Amino acid sequence: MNNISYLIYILSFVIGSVMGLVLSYKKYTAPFVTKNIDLVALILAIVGWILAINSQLISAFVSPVITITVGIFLIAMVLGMRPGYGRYETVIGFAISALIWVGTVLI
Amino acid sequence: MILVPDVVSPIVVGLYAPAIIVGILVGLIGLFGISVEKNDLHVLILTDIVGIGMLIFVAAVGTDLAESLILPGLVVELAEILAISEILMSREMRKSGKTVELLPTPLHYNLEILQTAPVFLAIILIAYGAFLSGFTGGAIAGAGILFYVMSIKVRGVPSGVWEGLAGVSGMAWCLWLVGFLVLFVFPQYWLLGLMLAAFGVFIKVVFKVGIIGVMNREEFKKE
Amino acid sequence: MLDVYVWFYTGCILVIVGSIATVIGPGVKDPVVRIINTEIPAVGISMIFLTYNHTIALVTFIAATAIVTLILLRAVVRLEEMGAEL
Amino acid sequence: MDITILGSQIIGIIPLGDIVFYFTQFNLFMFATALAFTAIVAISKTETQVEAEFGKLGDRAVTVAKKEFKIRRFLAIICGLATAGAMITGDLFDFTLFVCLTGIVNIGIVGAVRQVDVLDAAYQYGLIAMMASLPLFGGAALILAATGTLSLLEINSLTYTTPMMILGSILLFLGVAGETGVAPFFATKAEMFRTPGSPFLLIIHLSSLLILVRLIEILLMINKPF
Amino acid sequence: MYPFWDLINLSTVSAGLALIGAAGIIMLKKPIDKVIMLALLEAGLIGMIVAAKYLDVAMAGAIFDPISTIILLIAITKINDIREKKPNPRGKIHCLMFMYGSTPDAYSLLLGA
Amino acid sequence: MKSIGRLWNSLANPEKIPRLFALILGIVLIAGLFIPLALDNQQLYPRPAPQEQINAQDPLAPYDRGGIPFEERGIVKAQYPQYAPAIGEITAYLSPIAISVKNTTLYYGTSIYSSPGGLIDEILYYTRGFDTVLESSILMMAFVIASWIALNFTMRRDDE
Amino acid sequence: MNLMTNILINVIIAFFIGSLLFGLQRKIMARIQGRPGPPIIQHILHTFKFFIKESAFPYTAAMPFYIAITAMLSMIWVAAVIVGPVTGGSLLLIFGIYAVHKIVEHNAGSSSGSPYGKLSCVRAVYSAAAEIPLFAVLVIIYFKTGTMNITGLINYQTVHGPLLYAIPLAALMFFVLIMSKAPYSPFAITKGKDIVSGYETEHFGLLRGYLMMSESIAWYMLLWVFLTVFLGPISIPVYLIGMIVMSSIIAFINATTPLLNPNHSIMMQVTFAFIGIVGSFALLMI
Repeated sequence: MNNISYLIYILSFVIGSVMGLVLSYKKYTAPFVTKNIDLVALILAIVGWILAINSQLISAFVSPVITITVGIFLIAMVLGMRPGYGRYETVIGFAISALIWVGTVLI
Repeated sequence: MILVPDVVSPIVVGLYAPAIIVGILVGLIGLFGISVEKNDLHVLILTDIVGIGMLIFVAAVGTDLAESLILPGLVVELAEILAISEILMSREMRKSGKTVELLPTPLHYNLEILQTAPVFLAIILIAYGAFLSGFTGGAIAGAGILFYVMSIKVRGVPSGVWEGLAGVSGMAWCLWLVGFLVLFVFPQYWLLGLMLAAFGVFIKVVFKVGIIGVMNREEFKKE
Repeated sequence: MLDVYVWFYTGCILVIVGSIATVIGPGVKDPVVRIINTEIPAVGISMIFLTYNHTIALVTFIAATAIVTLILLRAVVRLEEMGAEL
Repeated sequence: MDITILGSQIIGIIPLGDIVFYFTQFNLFMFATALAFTAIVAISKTETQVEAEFGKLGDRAVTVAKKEFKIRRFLAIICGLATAGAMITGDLFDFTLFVCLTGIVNIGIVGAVRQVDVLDAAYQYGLIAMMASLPLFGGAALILAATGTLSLLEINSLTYTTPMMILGSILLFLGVAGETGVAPFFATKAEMFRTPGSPFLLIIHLSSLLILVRLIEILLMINKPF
Repeated sequence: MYPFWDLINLSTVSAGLALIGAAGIIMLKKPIDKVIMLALLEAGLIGMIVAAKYLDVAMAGAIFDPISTIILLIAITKINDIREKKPNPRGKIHCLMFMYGSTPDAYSLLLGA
Repeated sequence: MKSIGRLWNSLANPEKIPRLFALILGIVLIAGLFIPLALDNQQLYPRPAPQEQINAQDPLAPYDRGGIPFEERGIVKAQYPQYAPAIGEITAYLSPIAISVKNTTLYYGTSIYSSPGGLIDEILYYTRGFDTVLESSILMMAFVIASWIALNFTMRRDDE
Repeated sequence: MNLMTNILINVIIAFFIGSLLFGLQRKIMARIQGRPGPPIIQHILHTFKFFIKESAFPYTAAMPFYIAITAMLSMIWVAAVIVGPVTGGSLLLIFGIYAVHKIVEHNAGSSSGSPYGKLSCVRAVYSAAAEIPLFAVLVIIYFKTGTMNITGLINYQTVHGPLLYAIPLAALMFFVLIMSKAPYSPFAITKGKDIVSGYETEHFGLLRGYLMMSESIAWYMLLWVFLTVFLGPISIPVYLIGMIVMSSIIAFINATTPLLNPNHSIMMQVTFAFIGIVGSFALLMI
């Protein structure tokens, strides 16, 4: 069963990336020049990273496979945006969820 | 008298180390010659020496098995020298651009021995080869034929003869394969298999060697 | 039994001396001379075959040497005739 | 058949007297690959090579002539079959003969072309192949002398490795490297590939690589781990 | 009684013959002379085979001896022929020859002088 | 660094490769001079000591391996006798001519045993028959190559 | 789970991860060179794109071969997945598959009749001379562990610890081998940009799609073999992290080094192989 869940994660990553790419091309018509942080993408990234890394927090309610799949999907959407976009959001999201992970697991 | 001993005789065991050392030395000498030689033709001649080193390696084991392994070694050497020398010639022809217009220099001398000897020797060799059969017989009878066609007066090469010889030898090869199959599929008919094998190989080798003679014919043609 | 050793060591001497002669002997710049010199190790190894009683191999080898000589000489003559400079 | 070779079970054998062909997964895969490639080679046309002409704007198509094509295809098929045989043979001397056969056929495949450079490379390769018969047969003979057998299945069940066997296997390796033209003697072979006739050239490459891989199996069988 | 005489048998004599033949082949310069010494060498080999009592092998050897001699003789004659035809293979001299219309022999004399 | 580059480039020249191969092979062979070489006396297909049979006045020397044609099998120490059902039969076989030669003279053993039958034939055609298949294929391929080149390139043909 | 499903899942995983790693590699290289670079899924999109493009066959191609070779490439790497992650079979077999890969690479180049393909084909022969000796790591591993089975190797490492510390030179050699397969690497002479796309220059549409798919699987398999053989029993996340790390390192090397001249590339690899083999045997003897 292990392999299948990894297959699902990868598929969700790929599909998320494709969607992120398509959506970002719709949304941004210019190449990446102004270094703004997109609020929607930031929220998606934070939620995604938290779901993916801290799935043990809600494993009582939802199976980790589903949370991780959704999380990876969201991460991929932000990460897969057209070149330049989504970088800062990803880093911030990863940092926040990593802090939470360190806080809940290690301490 | 012991027909087949349990172990290899001590004489052969004692001779093994000197024989291998001689083989290594011969190989070394030949390889040394090759590595300093610049001329491609000379390198080809020197590889003959290396082949001799190989034969010593195999022969030194000194059993019946070793003897039957010498024969493939010999054949491989012969075959490769033939093919490679032909490639060398073809390369040089392409390089110099002289192909068909090349005129073979006729030989003008008249040795008595070339009139009488070939037929006599060839007949003896072919008869003896036919008695021997197998590779040995093939090589002997083939050499007889080769010698014969080389020294008689025939101008040019009739391509029909050539293809005939090649075809016969190809069929003889099939004969030998059939013999080989008979030996394993129907072991009770081993005698048939043996005869097919022995004479198949014999005919094949004879005609193959005969082809060299045909090749040589226009080479050593007399006026 | 002494005979066996006489054959064997004569063979060894011939093989080694012959191959040295083929490689660096006098006049080996001429391919014909070189081919004739290769006959010495060939005879030497025949004697080694004889020592081990590989007589069938010996007969085949004698025949094969004649054929190899012929092939090599054909190549030499042909190349000489073409005036090929290798 | 409870013989294991390098950790994998023997699936089956074909006995032909002393020469026994054996199959493990590995041998079977290589055998099938060689046969598959041979089959494709047998039915393929050759490619046309388009070369730019010097000093002009035109192109020149270099093809394989019909006569040349026939003989080269014949030799290529033989080469493929010999390679397939070398993959499964269970006898050391038989293996060396298979290698010799592929060697000479390889030379023939390129010997039939017309470019001088390619012929030159073929000739040099031929010289190496001839020299390689010393280490090839010599190595096999050394192993025969040291172990008293040529059958790989018997050698596999021995428990020791003597220096003579190591020397024999090094010689064997050099011999195969020479016959098949692998590193660092690749240059002769690579030059031969500049001529048109890709399916036939493929079989040259195929035979040398597959035989090399098989040789590694044989060497591992002869030399036991420390 | 005379152990020394025991050493002189067919084997040792043939060995001597073969060694002399080999020395001759190596030392002599001209190919024709070498062919003669080759006959001596092969006589040594045949002597040894006879000493080993394999008469049929000796017979085969005896037949192949003249064959290789003849092969060599033909080849040597032919090569000499070819070499005489073109005394100096360099293109320049051929050119000169062409210009003066002289025979190769005359030209070689000229060069020698 | 530059000279290494030049050296590496020169190794790609086909002219140099046979010489390089000869050199490497020579080095390995030199190693062979320092390795203890000894023949294991447990070999397949052993034969009597040199000259033993001929000195015993055996008309079939040096290949007498026992056996009576069609009656008794000869002695063959093969690797896998179980895979060769008719083993020994060929060793014992003598053709009628061979038998008459055998009764006439003592010194034709080699000829007798290189005519059909005998141990060498047993090895060449039966127990190690596949070797001979390959061997004759090698010979055939070499001749195919040589004659093809000769016919098409190097030989002067009258019909051209 | 039955065998077929298992094989299917593993092959798909191999394809996706391999492609993603290639994409990641391009991204990292681009960042190092100061470009934004394509998205990570670019390689997958490329592959899919070729599957829906029209296929054209060059007039000069060697016909059945030109098509069969792509199928061959796919088949051998699927076989590799079966041998490796699915059944844990023989390492020797993977070595054989790699050798066949070189052959396919060679012939994909030569069968099209394009001069670029031809050059790539000649270079494939060259590089086979260098890359095959690198696989001598297998020999070293065998002498160290006494087994050639992937399962056996994993068991060995559970007992004795990762082989990475035991035979570091072999690991280095294998790393060089993997690097020679990465696009844009100093050793990737068969796909060097000086010959357009090397052996795939003349493969269009569907055929190119298959070639790219197989290459992704090949990349995944090489990394997988490296991690399995040298790190031993590790879980899937560790595999993923390991692959990402290795791809990043290789991307870093590729971004900062030039493509070597073919002769030099080969001799460099041969030198690596020589040092690796001799050094490893010396280490084993001590």
